[in-house]
Amino acid sequence: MQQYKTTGLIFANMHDDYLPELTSVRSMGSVPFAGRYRLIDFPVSNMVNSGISTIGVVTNSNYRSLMDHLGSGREWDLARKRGGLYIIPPFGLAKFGVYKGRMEALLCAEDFLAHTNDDFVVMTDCDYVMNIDYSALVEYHIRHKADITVVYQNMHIQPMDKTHTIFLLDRKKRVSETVIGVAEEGDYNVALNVSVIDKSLLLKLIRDCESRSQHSFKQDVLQHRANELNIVAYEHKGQIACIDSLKSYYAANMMLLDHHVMQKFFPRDVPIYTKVRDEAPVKYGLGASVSNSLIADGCQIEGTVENSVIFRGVKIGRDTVVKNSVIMQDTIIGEGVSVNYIITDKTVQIKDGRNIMGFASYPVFIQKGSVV
Amino acid sequence: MQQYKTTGLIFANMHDDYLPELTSVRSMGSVPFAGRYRLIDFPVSNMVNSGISTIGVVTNSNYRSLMDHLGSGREWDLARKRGGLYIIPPFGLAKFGVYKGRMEALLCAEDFLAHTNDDFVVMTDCDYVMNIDYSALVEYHIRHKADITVVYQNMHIQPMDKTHTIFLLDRKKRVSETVIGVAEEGDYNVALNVSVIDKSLLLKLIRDCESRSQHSFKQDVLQHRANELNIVAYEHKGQIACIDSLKSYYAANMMLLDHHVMQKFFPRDVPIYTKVRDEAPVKYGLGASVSNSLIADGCQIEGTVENSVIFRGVKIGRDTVVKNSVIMQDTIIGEGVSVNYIITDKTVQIKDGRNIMGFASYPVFIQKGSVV
Amino acid sequence: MFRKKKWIAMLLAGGQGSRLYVLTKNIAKPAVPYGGKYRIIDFPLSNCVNSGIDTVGVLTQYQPLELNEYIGSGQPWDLDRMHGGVHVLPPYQKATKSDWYLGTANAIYQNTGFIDRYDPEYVVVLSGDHIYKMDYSKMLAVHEKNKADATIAVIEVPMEEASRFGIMNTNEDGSIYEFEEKPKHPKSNLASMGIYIFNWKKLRAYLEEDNQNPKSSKDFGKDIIPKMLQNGERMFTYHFEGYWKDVGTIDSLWEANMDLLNPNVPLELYDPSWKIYARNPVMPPHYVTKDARVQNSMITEGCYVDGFIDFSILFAGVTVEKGAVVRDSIVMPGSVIKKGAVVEYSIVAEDSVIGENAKIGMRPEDVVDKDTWGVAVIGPGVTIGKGVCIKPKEMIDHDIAEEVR
Amino acid sequence: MFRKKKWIAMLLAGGQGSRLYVLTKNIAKPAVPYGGKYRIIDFPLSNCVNSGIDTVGVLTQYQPLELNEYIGSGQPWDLDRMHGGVHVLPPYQKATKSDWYLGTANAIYQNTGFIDRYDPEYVVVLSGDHIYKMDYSKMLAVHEKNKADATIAVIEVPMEEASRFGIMNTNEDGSIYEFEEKPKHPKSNLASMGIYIFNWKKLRAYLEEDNQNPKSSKDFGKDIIPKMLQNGERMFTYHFEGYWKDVGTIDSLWEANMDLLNPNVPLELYDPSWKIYARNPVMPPHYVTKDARVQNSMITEGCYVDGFIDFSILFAGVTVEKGAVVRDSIVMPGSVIKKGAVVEYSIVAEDSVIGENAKIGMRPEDVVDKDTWGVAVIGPGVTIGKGVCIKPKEMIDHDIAEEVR
Repeated sequence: MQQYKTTGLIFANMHDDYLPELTSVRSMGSVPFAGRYRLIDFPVSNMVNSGISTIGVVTNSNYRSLMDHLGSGREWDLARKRGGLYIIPPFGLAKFGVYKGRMEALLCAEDFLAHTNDDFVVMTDCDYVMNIDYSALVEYHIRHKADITVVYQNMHIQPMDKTHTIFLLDRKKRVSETVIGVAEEGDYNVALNVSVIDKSLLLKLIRDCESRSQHSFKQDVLQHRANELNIVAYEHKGQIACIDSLKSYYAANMMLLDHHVMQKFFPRDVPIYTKVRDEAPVKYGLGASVSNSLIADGCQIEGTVENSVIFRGVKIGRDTVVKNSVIMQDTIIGEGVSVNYIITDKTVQIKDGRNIMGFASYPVFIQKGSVV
Repeated sequence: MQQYKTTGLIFANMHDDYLPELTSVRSMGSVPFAGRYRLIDFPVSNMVNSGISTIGVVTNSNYRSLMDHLGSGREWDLARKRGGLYIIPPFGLAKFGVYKGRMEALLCAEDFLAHTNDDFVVMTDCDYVMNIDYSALVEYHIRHKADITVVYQNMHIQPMDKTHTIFLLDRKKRVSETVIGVAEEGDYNVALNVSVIDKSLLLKLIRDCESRSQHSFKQDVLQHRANELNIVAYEHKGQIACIDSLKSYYAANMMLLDHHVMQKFFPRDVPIYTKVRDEAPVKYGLGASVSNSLIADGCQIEGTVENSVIFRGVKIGRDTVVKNSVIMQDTIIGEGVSVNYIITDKTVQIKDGRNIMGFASYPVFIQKGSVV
Repeated sequence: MFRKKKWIAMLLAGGQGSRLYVLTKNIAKPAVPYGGKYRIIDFPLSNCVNSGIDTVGVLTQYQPLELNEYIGSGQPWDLDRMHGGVHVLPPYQKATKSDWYLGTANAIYQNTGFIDRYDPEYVVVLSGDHIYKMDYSKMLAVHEKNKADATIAVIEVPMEEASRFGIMNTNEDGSIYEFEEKPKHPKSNLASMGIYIFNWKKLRAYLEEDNQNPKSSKDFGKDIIPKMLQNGERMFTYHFEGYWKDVGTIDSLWEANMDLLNPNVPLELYDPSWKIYARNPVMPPHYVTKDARVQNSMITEGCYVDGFIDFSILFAGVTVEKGAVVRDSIVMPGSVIKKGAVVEYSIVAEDSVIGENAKIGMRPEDVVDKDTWGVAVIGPGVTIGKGVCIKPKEMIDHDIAEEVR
Repeated sequence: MFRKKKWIAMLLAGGQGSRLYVLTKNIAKPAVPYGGKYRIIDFPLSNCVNSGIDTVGVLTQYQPLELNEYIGSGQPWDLDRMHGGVHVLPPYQKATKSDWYLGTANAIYQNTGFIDRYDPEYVVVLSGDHIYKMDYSKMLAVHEKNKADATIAVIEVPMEEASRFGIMNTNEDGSIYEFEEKPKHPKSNLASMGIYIFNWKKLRAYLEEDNQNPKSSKDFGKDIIPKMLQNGERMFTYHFEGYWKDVGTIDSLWEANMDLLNPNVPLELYDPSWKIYARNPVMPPHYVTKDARVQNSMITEGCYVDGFIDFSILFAGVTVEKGAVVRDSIVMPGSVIKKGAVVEYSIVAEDSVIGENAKIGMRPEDVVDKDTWGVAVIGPGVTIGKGVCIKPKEMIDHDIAEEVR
């Protein structure tokens, strides 16, 4: 049982710009991952598993597929009369349109937050994949009497990694400075874009930033208010996958072919929920040959699959070889095809006899619905 | 059982401008009506009662309260795996923002329509309240081999009624001309803003209008394509209430105090569904006196109520007199108050001893959340 | 697929409620309508969900059809959960034998498999016969603080009525040293409310042992509790203050309804933080005509009132025609009181029709021989003819035709 | 609150399925897993919803706990409706008496009240024992066209097997003139599939009459159908073509699973217009390691495959460790096949563990005395020790420890 009353807030469109190939037709939160999931399944499931049952999903654009995916929240047991899942879209209220920064997005969520009875708010984006217990985070937040607690992991980064936010910490894990990008290669405490904050403070900050025309949580709160506020850092030691480019997206899928990594994302007793598609089991034909691959239900496999992640409802024909690839749902690959290092978006068709080849460092991306 | 496969499409924001007092905080579809309903409850319930179980609700702005109200569609038995209720908001897909006319709105709904397996589409706005069997309408449409069937009722209108669309019909009930507003007082066949259309034709018209930058269904389809298309009219003979101004909104509520009219909107075997609020029954105190009034659950009444419609969760104190008024949900009226000809929006508070008085032709409107 | 739950509730809803006579001929007692839009079972179910219990087993046996249908998926109580939620548990056949539930303890014993699936630390045992609002999480906090094996909710009753109840005799720390069922000379006035919290492992062992005992009546009050006390388990009381009423008889059902109209009775249905959930009828607001008069009453959706209503409760979809009088009475869903009929001190069950100018029941002050007075009851679906007179205390389960003069 | 329905279905799910032995020790036959992620009952339930039937009563009696839990609110089959939906109907106590269901007809008779609430024109009676995909709305269309009182679905069986079935002898127009239960000398090869459509009013009358008859076994096939024929009611057959299999024995359950791997068998699970719905496990995609080999098999979510899988079906969450071989076998949810174990021509039930290098079952070609050969069965939750050898046709319902050498 949940000890402290906490509301969840998920920003589904943050960082859409990292992954234009996949987000031109959807939000970051609805990017497919790991054979049968969408990125948003992780924060939503984490919240449910942590006892958080009132969850707002802040959307901005391109959120139709996200709404279809989440539906009434039933698969996450969030189809509730009290609490449950709320989608907070743009133009939902007369005063708000499409938002610019996170603080403006929060303005749309103000009503939602004001109506919950909870004391704390866990806020998260969808760009870091992890299986995390938010209730431990909230307990840490309370124990440290923090105003805001931010989550980080220590990792090695390059100066060109402009997408990372870095925390400089004092001995007591207090954030002394927040910087965006680094000048030198090295090990840094990198923000996982998850934080917990007292609800009353958050509501105050939303108003405060509005009256000052401040839009950014990172700049206007974490950076500029570092002295006023007690901002504390919490280290997440578990497995993560960072998705900030098509390359890292590909790498994150390939990581899952290490079964130990897979088990860290999907421990049996802390499940990740997703939309049910009522697919039949995978059917392997007489000539099928599969190795080191992750295969979701509804696939029909007649050919060879190696080092690949195959999403729901994919068909792979006879004498076809699929290697080192990420094949999204309902892709149909004909007979005698050979593909290597490719990413297909949903409902791609690859006709008989085609050959497509990319590199590990530059996988070929094939757009949703393309016929090759 | 439904004989012909039909999709429903409801335009929740059409005609918001008729009723600025009530729609500054909500869409036309979520305007409260008849003590416990919202206007959209009528088209949604009519569809469900007619066997239509795939329903799209096209929204444009101010639709947060509508989303809260409809939720997953459960109260209408529309929380389905197959079909069910879909909200189609602006910015849901990359290419679409806030729409201008109905044809542009339909562009947002194109995907939704394309994915249904149905042959016909019933389209409706929320400005005419009625209990209508759409399956009879669809059968009429098929029998008349119509391209589009529009619904009308013959009524007496004034030249200043600019909100009405008039159909001129030939003997075979074919629409020979569509005009907006009339020059002389008289009886006319007035559009109820309900129509049925073949899905394939609708999809064609959506594309056609897009490529010609045409936005309006009335002007660009009904008026300008009257010769190309077989547009047929269907007379709805049942009770209606037209809501095109605060005055007519008030009158529509007052109509319900005639029990025969009420029974026409709410026949026992054709129920209108709405969101459940789990209110207790109405409690009448020792000094209560009520006559000719409609009272929804959750009210606590200690004073006098006459000729009024009282929504859910209203409190009326001792020695208070409420006459000829529409009191919306969660309004609290203190002791010793006297009000006559007023409309209170939600969660208004009227303090002890206040007097407020309007006229039948000009009811006083008190904004949502006001304290008087 | 089953995740561990801290606690779950088992609701005993099997009772026939035979002292409600015609009202429970076709339905189980927990399904009896109450308070204008509720049924008795709405109270324990709402208490569960409001207390944070998300898994409830409802043990049914007698006429469960209407109750099953009423509970359905549990959605009205927010108990339609992926993990947990409300489950109706009837008796069933096993590979080796088939048993009806023999007693309250046996009913729980037969559903050990159901409980074990959730591996709960605590099991709350409730009955479906009482009207009350109670936060079981407060009781659990006391149970945990006491490190108790069992905690029994008690309420203070007037000392002179104590001999009608199961009485708990306690030490100063609230621990129980003795339980007396309906004692002639009660030592305390702490009556058991039939609400128990047990450590499941402990209870499980006692249930298994009790099941082996052919002499046991397999009842919590008669067998399990005394046995646990005898063995020196840690047993504590939890003091409840507030409204609590057994609605096991016609009189107590009538009273419990009337209590809702008494501003001095502490049973608040309008508290948004502790809503009583129910399956809602799909009906428009009720309408009160120009000629009607309504005072000190509860009326709900779908009613049409053209008569005089005083100190009464009308359920959903009741019609009271012009000139009809309903006073000190309860009229259950869908019934019609025709023109000029007078209903006093009565319970009219669902879908009944009281004919024009009929007279049902009477005020006690109008009765000469007070012993003949009592609440009149019209059973479900009964039609009372024009002008027919039903005496106080009568109980009608069949149609009565118009009097021929 | 109850609106009239054109038709509803009543699904007989009460059977113990005793010829499935250890597989149905704790669960009813319709709850037996099938086809990698289904249970038998998913087929009739999915058929109902795909045919447009939105109200289904499931009649349970034997070990219904798991089935109840599985059906739950009916959401996986889109049968959680406000009006209608799926309802589990166990036997219950009435005010006057209490009966277990005595036969198929009696089970329906006892739920007359349930059916009457929907006031249906037609009632479809189904059994929960068969694997097939069928559009009942086509059968209803034939029933209506024939203006029939009852329509019985039939399938052509090989003439030499006809004496194992209930055989319908029909006139040219499809009307039935005779029904023979397992005839020694069958006149036709039209076997009853145990799927009936009745006009409810007519059936209701026959059920009431049958209930009065103390000599009746209260069974559709033995009592109701012959009686209706005898009285000259309009009885017709509906010819079904397609896959239909009774899974009442170990052999037929094994075969029905294996049929899914045979491309020539017309049972298509990948047809989006006729999905078979099931309660879905919450597990990630299955993982096949570098060293694994998988051919001509079905594997579902949550599996980890490091061994050799050939002509087999693995259910959700099965682990096959390195070097283990699963061939011509069915491994039900959550079971583990340890390193080097060999499972051939076997059914391994849920949550079992096959120890390292154990040998379960054998290929028929490896057996000398063919009479001793058969499918080996490991019951649910059983642990087979390291190196233990289980012979063909054996049925194990208890743990077997490692062989001590």
